[in-house]
Amino acid sequence: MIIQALTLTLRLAIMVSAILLVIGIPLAYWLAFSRRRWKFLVEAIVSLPIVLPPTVLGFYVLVAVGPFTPLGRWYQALTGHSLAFTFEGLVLGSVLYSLPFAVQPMATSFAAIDGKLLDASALLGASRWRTFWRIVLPLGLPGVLTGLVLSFAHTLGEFGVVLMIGGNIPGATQTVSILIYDQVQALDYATANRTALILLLLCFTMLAILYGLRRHGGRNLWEWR
Amino acid sequence: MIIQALTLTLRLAIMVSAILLVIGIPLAYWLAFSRRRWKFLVEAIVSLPIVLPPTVLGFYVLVAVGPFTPLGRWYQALTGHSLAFTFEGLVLGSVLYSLPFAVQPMATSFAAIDGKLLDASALLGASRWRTFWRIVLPLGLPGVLTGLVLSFAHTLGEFGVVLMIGGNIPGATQTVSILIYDQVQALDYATANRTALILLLLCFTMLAILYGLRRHGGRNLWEWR
Amino acid sequence: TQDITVAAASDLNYALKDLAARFEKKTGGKVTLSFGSSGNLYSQIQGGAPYDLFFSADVAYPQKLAVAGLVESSSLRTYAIGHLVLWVPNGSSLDPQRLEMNLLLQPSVQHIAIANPQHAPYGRAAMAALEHFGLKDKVASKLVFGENISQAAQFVQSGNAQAGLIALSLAVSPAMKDSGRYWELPADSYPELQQGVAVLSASKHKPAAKAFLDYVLSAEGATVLEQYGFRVPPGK
Amino acid sequence: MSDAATSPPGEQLTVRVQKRFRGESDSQFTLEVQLAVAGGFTILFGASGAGKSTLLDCIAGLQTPDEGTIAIGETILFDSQSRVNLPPSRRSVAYLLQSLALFPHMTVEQNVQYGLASLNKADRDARSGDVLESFRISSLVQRRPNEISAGERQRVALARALVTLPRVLLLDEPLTALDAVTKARILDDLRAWNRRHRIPILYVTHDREEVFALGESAIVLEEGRIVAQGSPHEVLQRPQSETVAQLAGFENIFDCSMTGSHPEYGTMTCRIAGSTLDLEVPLVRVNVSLPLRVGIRAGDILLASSKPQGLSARNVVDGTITSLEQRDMKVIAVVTCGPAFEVHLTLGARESLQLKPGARVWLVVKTYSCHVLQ
Amino acid sequence: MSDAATSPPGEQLTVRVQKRFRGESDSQFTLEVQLAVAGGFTILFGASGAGKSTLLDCIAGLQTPDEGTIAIGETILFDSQSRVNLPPSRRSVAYLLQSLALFPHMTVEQNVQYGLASLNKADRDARSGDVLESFRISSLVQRRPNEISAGERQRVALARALVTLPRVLLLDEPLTALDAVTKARILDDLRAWNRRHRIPILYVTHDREEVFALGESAIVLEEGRIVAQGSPHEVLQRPQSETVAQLAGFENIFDCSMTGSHPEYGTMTCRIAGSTLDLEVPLVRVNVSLPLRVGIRAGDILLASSKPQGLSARNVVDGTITSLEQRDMKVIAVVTCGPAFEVHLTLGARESLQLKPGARVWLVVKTYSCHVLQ
Ligand SMILES: Nc1ncnc2c1ncn2[C@@H]1O[C@H](COP(=O)(O)OP(=O)(O)OP(=O)(O)O)[C@@H](O)[C@H]1O
Ligand SMILES: Nc1ncnc2c1ncn2[C@@H]1O[C@H](COP(=O)(O)OP(=O)(O)OP(=O)(O)O)[C@@H](O)[C@H]1O
Ligand SMILES: [Mg+2]
Ligand SMILES: [Mg+2]
Repeated sequence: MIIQALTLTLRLAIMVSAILLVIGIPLAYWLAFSRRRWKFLVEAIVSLPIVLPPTVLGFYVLVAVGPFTPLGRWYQALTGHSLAFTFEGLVLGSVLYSLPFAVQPMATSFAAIDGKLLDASALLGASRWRTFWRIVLPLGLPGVLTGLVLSFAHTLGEFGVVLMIGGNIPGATQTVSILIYDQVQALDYATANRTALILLLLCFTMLAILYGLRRHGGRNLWEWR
Repeated sequence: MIIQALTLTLRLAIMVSAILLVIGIPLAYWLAFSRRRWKFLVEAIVSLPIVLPPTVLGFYVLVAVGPFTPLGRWYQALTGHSLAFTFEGLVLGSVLYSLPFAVQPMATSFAAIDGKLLDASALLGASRWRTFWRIVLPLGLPGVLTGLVLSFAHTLGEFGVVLMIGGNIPGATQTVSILIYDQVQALDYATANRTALILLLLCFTMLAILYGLRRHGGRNLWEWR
Repeated sequence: TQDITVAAASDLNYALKDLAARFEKKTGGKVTLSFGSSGNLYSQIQGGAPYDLFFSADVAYPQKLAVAGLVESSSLRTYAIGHLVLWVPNGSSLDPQRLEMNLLLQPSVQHIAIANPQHAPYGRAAMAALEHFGLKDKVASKLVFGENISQAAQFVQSGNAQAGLIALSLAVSPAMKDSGRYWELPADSYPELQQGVAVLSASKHKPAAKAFLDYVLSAEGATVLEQYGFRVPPGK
Repeated sequence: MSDAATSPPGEQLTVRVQKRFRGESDSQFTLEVQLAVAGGFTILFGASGAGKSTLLDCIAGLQTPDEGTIAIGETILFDSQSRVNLPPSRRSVAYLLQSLALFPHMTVEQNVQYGLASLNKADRDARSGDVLESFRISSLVQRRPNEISAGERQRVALARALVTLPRVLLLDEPLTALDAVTKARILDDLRAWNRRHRIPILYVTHDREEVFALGESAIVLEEGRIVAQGSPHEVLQRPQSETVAQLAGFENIFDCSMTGSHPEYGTMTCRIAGSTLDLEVPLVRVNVSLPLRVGIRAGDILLASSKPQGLSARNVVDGTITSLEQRDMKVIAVVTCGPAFEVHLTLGARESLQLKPGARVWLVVKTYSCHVLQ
Repeated sequence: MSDAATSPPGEQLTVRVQKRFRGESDSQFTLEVQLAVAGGFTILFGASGAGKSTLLDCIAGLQTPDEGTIAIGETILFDSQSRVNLPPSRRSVAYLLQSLALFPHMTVEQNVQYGLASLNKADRDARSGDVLESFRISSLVQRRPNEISAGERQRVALARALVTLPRVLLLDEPLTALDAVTKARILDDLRAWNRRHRIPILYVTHDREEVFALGESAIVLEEGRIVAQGSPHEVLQRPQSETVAQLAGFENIFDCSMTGSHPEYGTMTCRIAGSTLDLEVPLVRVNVSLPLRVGIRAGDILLASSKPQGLSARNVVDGTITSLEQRDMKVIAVVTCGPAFEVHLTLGARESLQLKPGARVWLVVKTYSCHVLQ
């Protein structure tokens, strides 16, 4: 059961991190470099999901994707099933809830890049796209990494949204967090401790490897200062 | 009731943010500049609280501060009351749970500061302390701000830890998040929506003012690039 | 035989696991259990959750679902009646059997844990009992509220609350049985805690769901439930 | 860098811009220039803060002028009227920024090849290899910018700008951090490059040697305005403004008033203010009511230890050496004859004339060594 | 900056360091020097990449030497043996970094006053006001570094280093971005500052003018090693190594072999390889089996249009002008007489001698203008 939950959780966290990379980086880029007047409104909105209690956010998402809204009906018509209580639903909810943790550190890092380097890149004929890939992304990597670690860890730990949207179905939507939560709820502390310990050790190992890599081997990537 | 909960929540969030400033900034400074071999282990540990489900983290904290542990007994002897079900307990739990969200962006920003500037400061006879206040902190301000916004918002929204440690006592430990949660659980959606809306509007206004300030007036502080 | 998914209130954790295991052994059908607070489960069923059977901690939720047509009204049953106990941890010097509800007035009792009366059935029962004994106002400032009855139990069990009004099913559970003492409140001191069950209208495995429901309601099921601290409604 | 055939003259860069920085109450700076730059080196000369970098920034598109037009040949890069404003990446302008702006996370080689994305690897390597070789930095290709010296960084940045094939090249003090030998070598490379490409090159420098080594034409900027333009010799030898004069190295500048004019000889006489000393200077069309200034280079003044006879020089004045100081291979003498003149001599001259402080000497100044400024 | 009384000589900076950069396989750089710097300006001269900045970094404490000792007077800043390593903030060393490193979030004034935290506001303002005034940047005090020009930034950084009262001053190419006039003015300020403080000043420059304007002594670095040391004149006029010779500006360097020696006159004769031309040069103790080189500055060679008579100069050679080119105020002639000589002349000399390509001329080279290198 814990293996199943762990696999599911990792799949979820990796999926969510991947999606947050794909949507978070462009969003962070926009936040860092746009000169629109109303940018600050978007900045504020991006941070909003996390001020709601996760269960409540999950509840609203559940309602939004339910059969009584156009969105829900449209998705149902498209895929033949509802978003709720599926893995995709979990992904949606987690992405929404971890978005600020991913986007904000990335945007901060991007904005801190020396403007002269972006100028130099443009002067060498590089498109925005190339400048992004070759200059902004590598130099903003520490921020991207921070965003990823925070949202990855947060996805592992979050259970309010996941519980609400996923419905705690073992093998399908029961993540390790929910499992531990269940075990604590069942007052089965011994098992809960064991599960929590496994989760903590796993994450600790992953993080330690990541940070250790950054420090030692990964110099090429982000320790060029 | 909502006024009471709002006041309490804001007090909590401000208190937690303040404490995170005080302990997060030195920790971030250490993470950014220390050359200890085992730094990466600390980095990994700092991120660990968030991989646990909040309720479970709350439960562990509850056990830790309970009368059956030395820590709990020591605190009880010192203050005459237990940490559980008090405002201070909430603060402790929230600080623990929001720590990574505060520390990581700060550390990233600090580490990105051009080393030559720190050299220049030292060469002008500035102590580490002065260098920190006059160079590291102002130049790392975007990261500090990001860390603060994330942990502030997260404290507003978090309810698992708070519920567990606080015991949901109206006026004492019942935050807006818990209130909304209770209202949703009681199937009182209309009230829940209203409360959520108030919370969202309040936070949106605060964030918009903050980001707007940074953009327009606050140039002196952090838009010197 | 088909596999079914059962949504159940948290206080059924031990009882249902036992029942499901016995049922699986007997019939070979697989029962997947998904526990949660009844309120959450209710919201989820409204959202179209793919459960076959819903064991609630009260009857109000399944009744509301029946009105909405989300569960089959014909399958709606009361499968068990919950009991409230006054529980103190082993370390406590207070004796619930002797002091009964007056225990709550002892100065050493600073916090009393109950489930949230706004949405948890056991919370509502606890409040009613406090009112019944005329203690409601006297202890109001000592109350702390768990999200559900399990959290209320954790408050006392960890020693942070010195006493709690919790479900008998938890008090006799393996986790708590040896860590505290309890006194069972008289049944007339609070409204009967009827726990309702129903088959979901959207279930794709209704025969199997009904089979499991029948098993729970059978004499054998009743024995198991009793064993875990529930009483089975009379006339069944 | 082997093909030395001179390309035909290419397109011309035309600029007319106005750009104002609004200082915080106290100071304010306005750039207001109009210029056309043909193929080859045009030296941009001017005091620190004269607006040279700002002008280049506007051409490259890093700053937006308040008003004006910028075009390369027929291609309009910027036009405030028709609201054209090409981004820097589409201007085909290579620009060596004063701050270099090397990419800190890339190796020297990656930096230099950054602008060559459209070529295949072999061509890229060939192109960058040549430049790196001739700039003597090919041993550094695998290093990062923070692992090389300042002069090496400057050469990398120059190489990075040159390997692309731009339509206009802007170089903002590209050789300041280099020693004489390395600089001479790179100046040769730049001349060769220019012979092959003949694109407009705007070259900012404070170094008179570079001006004369490279300059086919020169522009002098003073407080955001062009005050002189022409060949380096024209600009620096016939300075019309005091800034240019100082830039051109006039150690002696005197306030004068006109005392007579001899149009038939093309000369006039001026009296140095506060003295009775008359100088014969070239005749120029001046407004007599305005004060005149005359600039004389210290190196253009001859000294003689006895009164010279039968010389073509018209200004011969006797005075006394009040100080004699050696600096570099140069002897700097100050001669007082009413006003004080600074005179630069060779070491040999000091020896052969046996000059000493206090000695009586004759100053010999040719008419055409006196430059009238206004 | 008014008090011009010369302070007594202060403490001495002594340095013995070894520092190696381990390059990625290809190249490797080792700094290995030992020097003592007394009060006053010591010029650090050397090609780009010679290790000048690395040496200053070690003294300031920004880089840690692998081995050695650094001390100011009696105070030990670094000692690898006793494991002393004072942090930069406690070394009392002011260091103008080549990269300037101005604080981007502070105004010019805040930058300059950063090192004056221990003074009260009035003193701070007075101290910084003086320097800013004399560096002509007092109108910029409220601007931030990104709002001023590169030369202005350089002056701010210099001011920031000078206002503190350090025990040692390190200046890494402090005046590169400045025009001649501003530079001359700041050189004056630096000289005045030096007269008042007399602390050891290590001054890196590539500019010979700065060397002679400031230098009381000079050190030449070549590939991390000191190859010459002494007064600027000693170092650059009697160069013992080819690098110094090139730095010192020997346009003419010839491979020679010794053909005779005249110890009684203090001279010897050398034949330029591949020719029959003999030069009389000063006698030096050389290893005859090694090839000799003789360097002659183009400016030290005289030209005569008819064979000169009764001159003290011993080397008189006739040749033909093969090219004649004007650069700046200088005429550069190439004269072939077997080997080719580069000769620098004034414009006046060209005129009076009526020099033309193809003309027959006599080269006159004094013995002591020939420098023997090995
Ligand atoms: N981190 C490093 N790793 C490897 N080599 C380095 C590193 N830093 C500097 N070097 C090399 O050390 C040598 C000396 O560098 P340094 O900066 O001291 O030169 P410099 O004399 O100041 O030159 P410049 O006049 O160009 O500023 C150079 O060849 C440089 O490439
Ligand atoms: N953002 C700005 N705001 C206000 N004034 C500015 C700004 N940027 C530059 N200036 C001023 O504009 C003038 C011209 O600056 P610019 O950088 O073009 O000078 P420059 O000729 O390149 O000088 P240098 O030789 O020192 O590099 C300077 O006086 C400078 O102080
Ligand atoms: Mg400039
Ligand atoms: Mg250097």
